[in-house]
Amino acid sequence: MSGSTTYQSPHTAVSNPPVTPVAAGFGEADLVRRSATSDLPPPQRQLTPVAKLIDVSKCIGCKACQSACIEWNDTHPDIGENHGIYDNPRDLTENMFTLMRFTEWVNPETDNLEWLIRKDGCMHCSDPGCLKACPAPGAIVQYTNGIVDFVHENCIGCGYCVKGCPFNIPRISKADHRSYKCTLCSDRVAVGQGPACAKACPTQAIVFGTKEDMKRHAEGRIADLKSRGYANAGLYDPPGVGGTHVMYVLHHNDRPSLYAGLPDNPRISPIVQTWKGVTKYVGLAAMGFLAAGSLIHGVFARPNRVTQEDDVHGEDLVEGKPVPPPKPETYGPGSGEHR
Amino acid sequence: MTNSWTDIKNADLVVVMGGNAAEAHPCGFKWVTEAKAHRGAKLIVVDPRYTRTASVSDYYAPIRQGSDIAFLNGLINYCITNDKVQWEYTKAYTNAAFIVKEGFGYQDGLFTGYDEEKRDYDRSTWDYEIGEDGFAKVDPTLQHPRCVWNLLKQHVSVYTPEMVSNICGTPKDKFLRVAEMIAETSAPNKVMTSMYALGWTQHSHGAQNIRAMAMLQLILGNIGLRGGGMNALRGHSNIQGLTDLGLMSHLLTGYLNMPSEAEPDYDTYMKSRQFKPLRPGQTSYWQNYSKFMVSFQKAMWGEVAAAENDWCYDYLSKLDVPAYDILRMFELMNQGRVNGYICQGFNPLMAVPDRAKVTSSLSKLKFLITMDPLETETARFWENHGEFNNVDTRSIQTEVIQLPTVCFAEDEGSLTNSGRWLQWFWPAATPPGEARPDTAIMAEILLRMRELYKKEGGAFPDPVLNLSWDYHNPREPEPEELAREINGRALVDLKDPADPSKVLVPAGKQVVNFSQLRDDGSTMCGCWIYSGNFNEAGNNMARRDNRDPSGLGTHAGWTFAWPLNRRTLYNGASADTQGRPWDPSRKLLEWDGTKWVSDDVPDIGVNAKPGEVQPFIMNQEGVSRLFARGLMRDGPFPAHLEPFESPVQNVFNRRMRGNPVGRIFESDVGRFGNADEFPFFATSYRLTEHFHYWTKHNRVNAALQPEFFVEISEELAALRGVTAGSWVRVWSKRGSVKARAVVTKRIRPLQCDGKTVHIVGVPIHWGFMGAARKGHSVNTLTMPVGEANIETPAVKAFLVNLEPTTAPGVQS
Amino acid sequence: MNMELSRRGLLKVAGAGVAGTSLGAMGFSEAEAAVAAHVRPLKLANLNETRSICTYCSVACGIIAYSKGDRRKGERAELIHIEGDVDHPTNLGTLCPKGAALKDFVKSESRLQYPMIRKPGSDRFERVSWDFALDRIARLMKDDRDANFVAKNKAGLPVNRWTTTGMLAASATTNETAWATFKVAKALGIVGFDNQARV
Amino acid sequence: MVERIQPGDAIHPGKPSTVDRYGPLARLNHWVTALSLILLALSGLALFTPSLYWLTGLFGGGQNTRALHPWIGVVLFVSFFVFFFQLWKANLPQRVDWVWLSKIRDLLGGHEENLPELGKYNAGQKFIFWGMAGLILVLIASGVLIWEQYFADYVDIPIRRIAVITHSIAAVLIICIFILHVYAAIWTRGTLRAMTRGDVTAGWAWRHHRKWLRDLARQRRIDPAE
Repeated sequence: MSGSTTYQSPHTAVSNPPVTPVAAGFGEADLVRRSATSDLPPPQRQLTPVAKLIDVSKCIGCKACQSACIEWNDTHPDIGENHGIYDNPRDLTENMFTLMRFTEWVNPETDNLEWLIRKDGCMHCSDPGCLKACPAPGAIVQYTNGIVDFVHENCIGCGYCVKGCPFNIPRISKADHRSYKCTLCSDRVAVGQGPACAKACPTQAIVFGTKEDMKRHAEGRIADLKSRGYANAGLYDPPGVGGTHVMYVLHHNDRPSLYAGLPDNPRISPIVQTWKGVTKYVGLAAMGFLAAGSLIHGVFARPNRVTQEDDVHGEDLVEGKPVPPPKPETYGPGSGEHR
Repeated sequence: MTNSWTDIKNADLVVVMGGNAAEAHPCGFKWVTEAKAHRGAKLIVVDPRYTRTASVSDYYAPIRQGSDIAFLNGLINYCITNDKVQWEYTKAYTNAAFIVKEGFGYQDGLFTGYDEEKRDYDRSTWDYEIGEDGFAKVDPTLQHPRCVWNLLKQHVSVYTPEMVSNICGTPKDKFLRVAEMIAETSAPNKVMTSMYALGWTQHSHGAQNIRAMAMLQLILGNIGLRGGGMNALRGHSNIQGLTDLGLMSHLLTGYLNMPSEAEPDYDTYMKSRQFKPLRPGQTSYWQNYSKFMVSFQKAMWGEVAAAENDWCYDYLSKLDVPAYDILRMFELMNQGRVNGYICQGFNPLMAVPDRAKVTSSLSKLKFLITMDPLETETARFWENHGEFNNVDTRSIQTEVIQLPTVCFAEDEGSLTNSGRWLQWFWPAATPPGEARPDTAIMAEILLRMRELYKKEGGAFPDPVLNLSWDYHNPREPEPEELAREINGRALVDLKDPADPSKVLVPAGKQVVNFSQLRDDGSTMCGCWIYSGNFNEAGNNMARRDNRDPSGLGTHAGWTFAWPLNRRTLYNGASADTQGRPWDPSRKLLEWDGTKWVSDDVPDIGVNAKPGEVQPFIMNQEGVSRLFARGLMRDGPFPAHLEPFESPVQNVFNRRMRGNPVGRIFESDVGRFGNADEFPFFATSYRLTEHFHYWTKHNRVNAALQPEFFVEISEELAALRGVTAGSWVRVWSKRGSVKARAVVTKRIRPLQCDGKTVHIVGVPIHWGFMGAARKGHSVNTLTMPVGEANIETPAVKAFLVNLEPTTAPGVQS
Repeated sequence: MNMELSRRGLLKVAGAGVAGTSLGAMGFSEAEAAVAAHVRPLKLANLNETRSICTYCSVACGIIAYSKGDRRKGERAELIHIEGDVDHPTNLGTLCPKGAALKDFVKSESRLQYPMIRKPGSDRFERVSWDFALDRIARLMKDDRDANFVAKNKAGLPVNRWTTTGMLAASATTNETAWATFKVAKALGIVGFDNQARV
Repeated sequence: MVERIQPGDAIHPGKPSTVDRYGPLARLNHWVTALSLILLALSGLALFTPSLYWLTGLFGGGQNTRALHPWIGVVLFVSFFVFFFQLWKANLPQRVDWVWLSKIRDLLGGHEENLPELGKYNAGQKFIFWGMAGLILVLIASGVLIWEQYFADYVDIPIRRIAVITHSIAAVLIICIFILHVYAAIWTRGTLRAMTRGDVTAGWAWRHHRKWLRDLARQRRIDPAE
């Protein structure tokens, strides 16, 4: 070790990934949430929460994270077109789990141009809307370390996660109809490695570690930014979703939406909450009540049978024999009119 | 780079000008962000575009491309006027005190001695006054009116903030803010680093751009220190290595020169290379030139090179022009005077300016040989790709032989990085198909030609037949053998001159480094500056001790840096004239009373006394040069010059076009446009997502920036009725391209000399081969002008016009 | 010195800082207890590592190439993945967007595999053998050299210039390749010899 | 004025006499719709609540369920509206429907004789008819908006969220109506044959849709060709 090294930069990686087979450091036993599963056994242990910290002020928008993500996950984004901007691919896709979003903003206070570049991707919410919305048991899981992962074998491609997500992240593949997003490189984290994007990031604008360490690191960064005149610098760890395991250091934390529409106060949409909450229970109750009521009525009340008298009258009417006259009230004035 | 990438973390101020470090060298730029995060360093970016480097800067100032000298001279002027000079450093370590010959002067934008006919200077007055003792005269008080300092002061005095703003288009307040921040580093314990690249080199006055910054760095006392220096961020992975090894028309290895016709024999050649010190007691290391030269000749021709035949000096070509550089070769080719061309990992159809001329030139070749791991446009220059390569295939009579080579992943050897580290790497994969290493191909060509010469005889076969080629497998020399040859070895027992009974190096053993080389034929060495790379201690380029005990980024145990594993050049200047480091917290060298102590290799004799032996040991003066004597073709001081195509005139001489000694060919004179016809000012660059024309072949990088575009300001877009993402046509005197328009706030029109200058940014990358979308190439537009000193094409500033159009292949 | 030797011992030098504490947090130390039901198995298992240097720019980042098959044992080796080398002092394991996608450069569909020749006026390349290509090159070059070599200038002084065939060398090749190339080109008297350093 | 007779409705005297109530097309429509609705309910419920996710097994797994559900919806929509256009006029509300509704207790209590004489449909049936029609419209519209495979690119996520909750609520309601409909058909004995054989007994018609029967009988007398 370099004993007298004067400072330590946060490096995502302290060693190269292993090539000897290593058992994953966490798995099914460490799930704290599992989509569409109510009887999940409580995890036997609590892993220390991890987090990816994206320091927007250090980001140079080079897209190394995108490149590393493509290579690690073996995805194949399309070669698209230029749309008059630097964002490419144009949007997140099932083949592009992370994306640099570029915003040119003239700061009205200084009149200086600021090129705000934000790495978009799954935020790994503590209260994940995708997981809440997901109808397929085990298609979305959350580990006690905070990673929200998609288990593609269980995914049915319904797109509910898309509606559940407050950040517009999951994308459904048109090819295999499964939902894709950043996994926080759970396979790497499970063997003690940081995510591919964080490892690649040339300026270490993306760092990865325990959430606590990342928050501490962010404090230092925020202090540096404040000393450079960014009075509103701060950490984006939105409480509306219970905090996130991907956090940003923003120069303008008072206005997250400057950064290509990062939600100011993200939370799971009340509509989604209602849909997955009240609607489900009331709906089930209503259907159940009605079904049960019918059953009970069917058992206890007499069925509505055609009586012999009815048969006689019916036959009589058919044969043109006299039958009881129409009840008077049936033919009220205008009652036969359609409109 | 004078310093290493890791050393940048020691800077207090980083100036990125003439480059775009974050985009072109992201992982090196990491050390800028480290300096910012841990030292509180500031980053200044001066660029025509608000680049991705600018996006993380503390201060950004716009500048018109090609006007950097005015800006830099303005900074020097500011520092002098405001007494922001590191005086002790300037007085001791620069030639400020040297007295210049009578007769030297500067007027109307020209130095003394200009000959308009020859487009050249008579540089005889650009030198020091030499005293009777044979040494240059100096005035340490700096009072002499013709001492360098006073001449410099006078030379830069016209570059007032107003003048800078007028020439460069930089708002005066922004220039002043930059000047103020930079001037702060004149404090002995404040260090600034300059990071530059092709934004400075690719101008007809490229070398002077760099000189201007180097001079500023010298008067601020920032050269030789940790966190300082002049850091050229070089392009390709081994462009430094190929330059060091002299794979250029005018070079031999280790910056030995190719002889010229004026040097028909070895004695004449050596006579102008004595490098006698210009001040008493100075090192003037080039005095060892003959040792390196003879050892080089021995490496080339082995036993055949002997004292009797002047070490085979005759075998070397003698140049009749400064260089048969790439532009000259294409000019000759276009004149029908070149028959064959070999492109090894080079794609001139995309890379050399004035594509129409390049295509015409290649079409006149009898044969073209390409060696490349990938398809190149050059190898298929004859193939019609519609408007992306509209040629008449049948009429092209060039025979093309395309050879598949290995790429890095299948190869082994060393690469020299920008910080001069020679790093060894190993092969990881099996080459595809029948791809072969370049070494095997070069060996096969040599051996087969040799066979033919042996059989048939022919033109002067001696250098070919006698070329030293005693490799284990001559058909495919091994990387380690070649590396050992570069390091050099003793050909006989090398005895200690002080004690002849002592053998320093037994015959056949590797020399430790170039200090053991001799000019009596007893040693051989392929490239003296690399010597030490592979000695008896083994392959030092493969060392992997990444410890850094000082914590200051020296990493002396990691691979090998030339020369002698030295990590910071001129590090003798990191201490004051008493040998005390300027900043003890960033100590690099320190004099302990008898010797220099450092975790780096001192760039000065280890027992050379501070104050007596000056640290710029490669210079005859022992000090650095604010005044370059006659060593630069275009002036001993940098002076503002306009590009050959410019929207404005040179304010110092409105008659003057471009660099008065910049190289243009007669046949190209008609290929320049003027601002009436081409009102907009374009510049070319590369995007961070791409690497030149290679990553076209990579699906990932192609997806990250898929399509050719140009960048223009919102104002220019409004002026021409262009919307973001629409197609525009951009054309210069030399050709026309179609591109998507990126309309951005990051480019703004500049006010220069009373005119509004609209800037058009044109990135390189696209062509007609590979995975990326087909696209037009920038070199369709650029000018075939060579830099005055080194003939680098001036492709960073040229005039264009622009209008909305339809997509390629769609008729408007 | 080989890479096996050189990569041992000095492995964990750079930055233990934040990530050091994170390692345990990931549950790494309890690996044996866990069941990997969901997490994708690491794709690098059982591959061979080779230390290399990025081929793109002059920062010269350290990389590790992961391949199936071991070239050192004479096996066929297929590149599977490339990642930054954490032990490298410059890049500390990071890579830029080009470097991070190096694998798809090496495995590009437009990698050349066979020598090809395009005859004058032809609209296509035709595959030829190495022997044919190299003999043809030697013939073309020797004929041109013999016809146009300038042995002496007008003054009768030896100048030994071959100006009618030029060469551009590749500044992404190794120093060793460059040295071999240099020797051949300069010995032949090719003066129109340049590399990307010029541009 | 006499209510217009639905085409195809006719009396067949016999032992017992029967009355044609639904032609083959209507019955086909009904059963296609019914089957679709059942499948939709099963597949929809599977995705509505995890406790019923096992129902995806009926469709060959979650992926198939997700893929089939919207297509079944399209089948239902088309089928139902072919049905709809055959029946909508007979289902227009009338004042008597309110009277019928106000005496619904008598119906459930087995005192149908206290209720007014009705045409082809009673208010309950009409409610089911219009309820189904309306909800199917809502379901198809909201369903298209959340049909990930084809329409995701054209619909903003906030709209999709509204669509998905609307779809859920509408689905709950339609299932409730469906239960009512099925139960009513079973509880009211003799009804099912209307949708199987297509006819009912004259007695059934007399009991439940006496006006309808009277109208048919009157029609028959006017038109002796039958």
